Amino acid sequence: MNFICNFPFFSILLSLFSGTVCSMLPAKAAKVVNRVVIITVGILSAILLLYLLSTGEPFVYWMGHFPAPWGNEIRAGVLEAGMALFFCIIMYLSMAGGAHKLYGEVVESKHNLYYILVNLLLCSLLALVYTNDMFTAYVFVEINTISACGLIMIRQVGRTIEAAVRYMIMSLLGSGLLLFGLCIMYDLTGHLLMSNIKESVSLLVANGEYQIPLIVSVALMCVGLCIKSALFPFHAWLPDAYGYSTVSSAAILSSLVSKGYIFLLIKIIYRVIGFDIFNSTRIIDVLFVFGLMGMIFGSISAIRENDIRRMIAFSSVAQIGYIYMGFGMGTQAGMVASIFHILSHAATKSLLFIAAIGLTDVSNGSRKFIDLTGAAYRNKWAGAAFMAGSLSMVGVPLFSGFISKLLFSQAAVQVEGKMLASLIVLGISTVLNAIYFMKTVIRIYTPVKESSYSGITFREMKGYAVVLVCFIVLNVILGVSSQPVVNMIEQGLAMFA
Amino acid sequence: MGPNLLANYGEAVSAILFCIGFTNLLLQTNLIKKIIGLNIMDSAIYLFLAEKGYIAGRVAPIVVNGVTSTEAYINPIPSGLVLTGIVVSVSVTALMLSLTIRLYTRYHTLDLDEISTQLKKEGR
Amino acid sequence: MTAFQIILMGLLIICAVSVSFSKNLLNAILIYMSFSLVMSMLWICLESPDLAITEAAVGAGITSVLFFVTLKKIRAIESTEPEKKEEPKDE
Amino acid sequence: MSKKRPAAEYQKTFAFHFFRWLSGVKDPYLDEVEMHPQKEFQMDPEAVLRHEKEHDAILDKVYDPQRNMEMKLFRKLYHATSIIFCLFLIALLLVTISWLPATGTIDRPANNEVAKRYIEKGLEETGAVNIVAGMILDYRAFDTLGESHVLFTATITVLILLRLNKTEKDEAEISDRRFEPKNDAILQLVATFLVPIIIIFGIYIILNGHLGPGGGFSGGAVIGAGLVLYLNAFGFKKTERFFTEKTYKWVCFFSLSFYCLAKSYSFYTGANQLHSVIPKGTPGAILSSGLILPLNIAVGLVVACTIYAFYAMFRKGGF
Repeated sequence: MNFICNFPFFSILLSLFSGTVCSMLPAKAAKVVNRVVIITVGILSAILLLYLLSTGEPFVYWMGHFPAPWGNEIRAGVLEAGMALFFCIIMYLSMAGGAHKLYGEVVESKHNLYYILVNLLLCSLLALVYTNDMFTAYVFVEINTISACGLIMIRQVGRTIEAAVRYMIMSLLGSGLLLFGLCIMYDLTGHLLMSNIKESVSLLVANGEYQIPLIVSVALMCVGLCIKSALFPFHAWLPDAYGYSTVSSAAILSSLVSKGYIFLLIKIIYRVIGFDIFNSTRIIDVLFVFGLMGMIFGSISAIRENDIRRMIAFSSVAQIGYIYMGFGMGTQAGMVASIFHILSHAATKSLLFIAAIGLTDVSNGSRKFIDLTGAAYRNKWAGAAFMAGSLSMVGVPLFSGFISKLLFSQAAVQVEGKMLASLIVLGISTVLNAIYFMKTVIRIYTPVKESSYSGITFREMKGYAVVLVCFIVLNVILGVSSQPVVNMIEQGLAMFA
Repeated sequence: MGPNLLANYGEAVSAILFCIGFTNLLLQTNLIKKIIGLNIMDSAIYLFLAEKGYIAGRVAPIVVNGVTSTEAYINPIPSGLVLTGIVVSVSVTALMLSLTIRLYTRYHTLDLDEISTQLKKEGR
Repeated sequence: MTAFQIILMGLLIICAVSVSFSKNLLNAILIYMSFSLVMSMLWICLESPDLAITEAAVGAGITSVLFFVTLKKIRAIESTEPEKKEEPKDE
Repeated sequence: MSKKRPAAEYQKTFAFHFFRWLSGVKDPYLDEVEMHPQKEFQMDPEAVLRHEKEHDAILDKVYDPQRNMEMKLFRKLYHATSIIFCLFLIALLLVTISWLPATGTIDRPANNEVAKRYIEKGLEETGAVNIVAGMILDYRAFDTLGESHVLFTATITVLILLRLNKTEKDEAEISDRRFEPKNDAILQLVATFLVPIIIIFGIYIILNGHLGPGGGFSGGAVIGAGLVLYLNAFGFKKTERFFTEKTYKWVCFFSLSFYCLAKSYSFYTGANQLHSVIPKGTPGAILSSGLILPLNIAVGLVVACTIYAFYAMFRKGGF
């Protein structure tokens, strides 16, 4: 076996171990360790991605001395390695962009705990991405949930704690359903490894045995993961959690945590049930309908919001609706569009959160629109970045949001029966997006005569500006050279089968 | 209805318990009762799993007198999974309880609806 | 043995329902504790002693103690009588 | 390096203009291009005040549960949907269960080659008499590694929520004292007898994890319960002599690092098909079954300390 094949294992264990190590370190050292770990894991994933692109073959890696149905396994393909790399980039930028707020919002003595949680979160995301075993996925889903809850309530104001409670309750309902579905699946197939389950499932479907339990189990797992990733009717916890937590947490939660669950769902669809079997159930129609509803209602709630952070949070609900709409189409093209949208939304949403904090900082920390008037003149970098993010969200060419909308409409055209609905809702949702994002952009670029708030100069926020520029560049790269990324996604999906 | 409902009475009980827990988690306004509901829900799933491993007339998977034939022991996998699951539910319970303490010290009530009403009143 | 199992399962359901409807938090926690004990007995019947030992130590012991401390912390228990004498049960 | 450019030349460069614009000294378009000035934002303080007043009035009305019919209706609707959903879920699960293979029988999909190998080869391949212990700590060790880190993560979140700083801690201690049983002779006498027994029993469960029912987690929980009982009987002053936050940190750090490193070694050698040097020992002996015994001890230590830490955190926000 090539030495590079060890890299997924190294990255998981490195982030896990660094969590333990950080518990003994003071905050400064923990910060350094955290940064170094994220960069190292990113480099390892990049090398792995290159290696996999050159060989073109996915591989499985034994976690222990025993082969497939007996021991644990992890598995790496192009999509997994690419996701890991992308998650590392977003996480690094979010941590760097929000670092200056951490000092104001979190008690000094609890900083190292924050870095421990981020390390563990990274570990659980990597494990969710790479795992080839359903029960391992469940365990790491729990780590993900608990550490995400920690990230929400590390800034201890009443709102965040209430949001954390709501988040935990919804997540635990989701975990319960997921675990129940998993148990039924285990009883039907006798396996916990994804590839073995898939074999048994296709055998069961071919023989026509246990049809009802099979569908119920798949449905339970899907509903569980939908609840956890805040699909439309289950999004009640989301605005408070994203709106009031410290900014790095908000960026990480919106762009990574929910995406981790969605990626697990993609893995379940492809590697556990099989894409064709999944599409022959009615579940995709349900996902489609809820996705469409999420797109509309999320945007409407965002328009009614008077608080910039909560507005961005509600916009997340709409964007998650897009992703599930792509699943609901039931075609390969829809899936590719959804995965591309995961990337584009992650890059854009974290940019918006980080930029919004820059704008509120120069408005005495107020998030109300009336106080944000003219904020873009006081903090020019944040203003420009917010505008770039908004344009991307609305779907202006040159930015990543445009490509994902293009892919969605291309995919929709190919689906009979769902074309009209998805195109109409896409159009409406784009208009609604434009309304609330452009409203904000105009508001922040309206000059005020005598400003009571002080501006901020470039010298005081060099690191912050660099992060914003990196985010904008990432967005533009995704928007301009989308073809290689789309090719990579298609190759990765082909490796899933 | 399928053929095995009576044979699977243990699972049926666990499904009912699961739903009782689920309902508690959704409907109880008191946080502590919500957490108890959560624990009941988790235990129900573990009961379901343990039932799935059970085989009539066989003993626990601890090797006695060196007998290692499959006919002697029940399926060990569900037990292992449940052991892992119990740890998860304890951790979650501890976290939820500490959140409850925090919320109570801030709002002096355990009623989640009341807390959110207070929140909306005080803050925009 | 089957009859015993059925009785235990009936107890489980009774416990779960009465937790939902009990007005007093302390009672609810005590009932939950007995729920755990019944569950651990059931696991003995299902030939899983590992689970039984863990559930007895954790469900009836640790979780309940944590519940009691929480209750105490939020001043729901008025008297100073500690309920923690139940702990040695996990032997 | 380039030599320093004269100021006049530098002032013509793009970078100079750009940074001047950025720092807000001068707008390059001002006086150069004819433009209509953007309309300035006029804040009408009276309107804002009026707006806020109205907003407050609306909020008072909306969140007054007595008067708000809509909210009442919403709650009722929520209850109704939840109950319907739960009834639906019960029905769905019961139907599902009625189609599942019958419990207690042998010819079920779950009794396949996986369970067979665990039972038949488990003793030989892991060295553990307790097949469940062998399974979770050797065959499927990655899950268990994750599991112990779930506990670790939960401890971190509890620390975030409940750990207090110095001054708060003193207050908490005073309020805690009101509830602490002072010099309860009966409790102390009982504890003197019970605590050693409980702790020895816990150690037995941990050490016996690979030979019989038990293992790191349950044994650790029992030891933790013993420590909690000791704390209740004798108070924080006594326990602080041997158990402080530092002890907790170091024990947790060493156990978890050992766990991580040991398992990394075993995963690495397993995946690369290298020979592992860890001896399996004779099955049935106390020193046997390779890594399982040390791992059980590590888990037991972590769990015992974590339980005590939970309790102490809940009681007074510190050790």
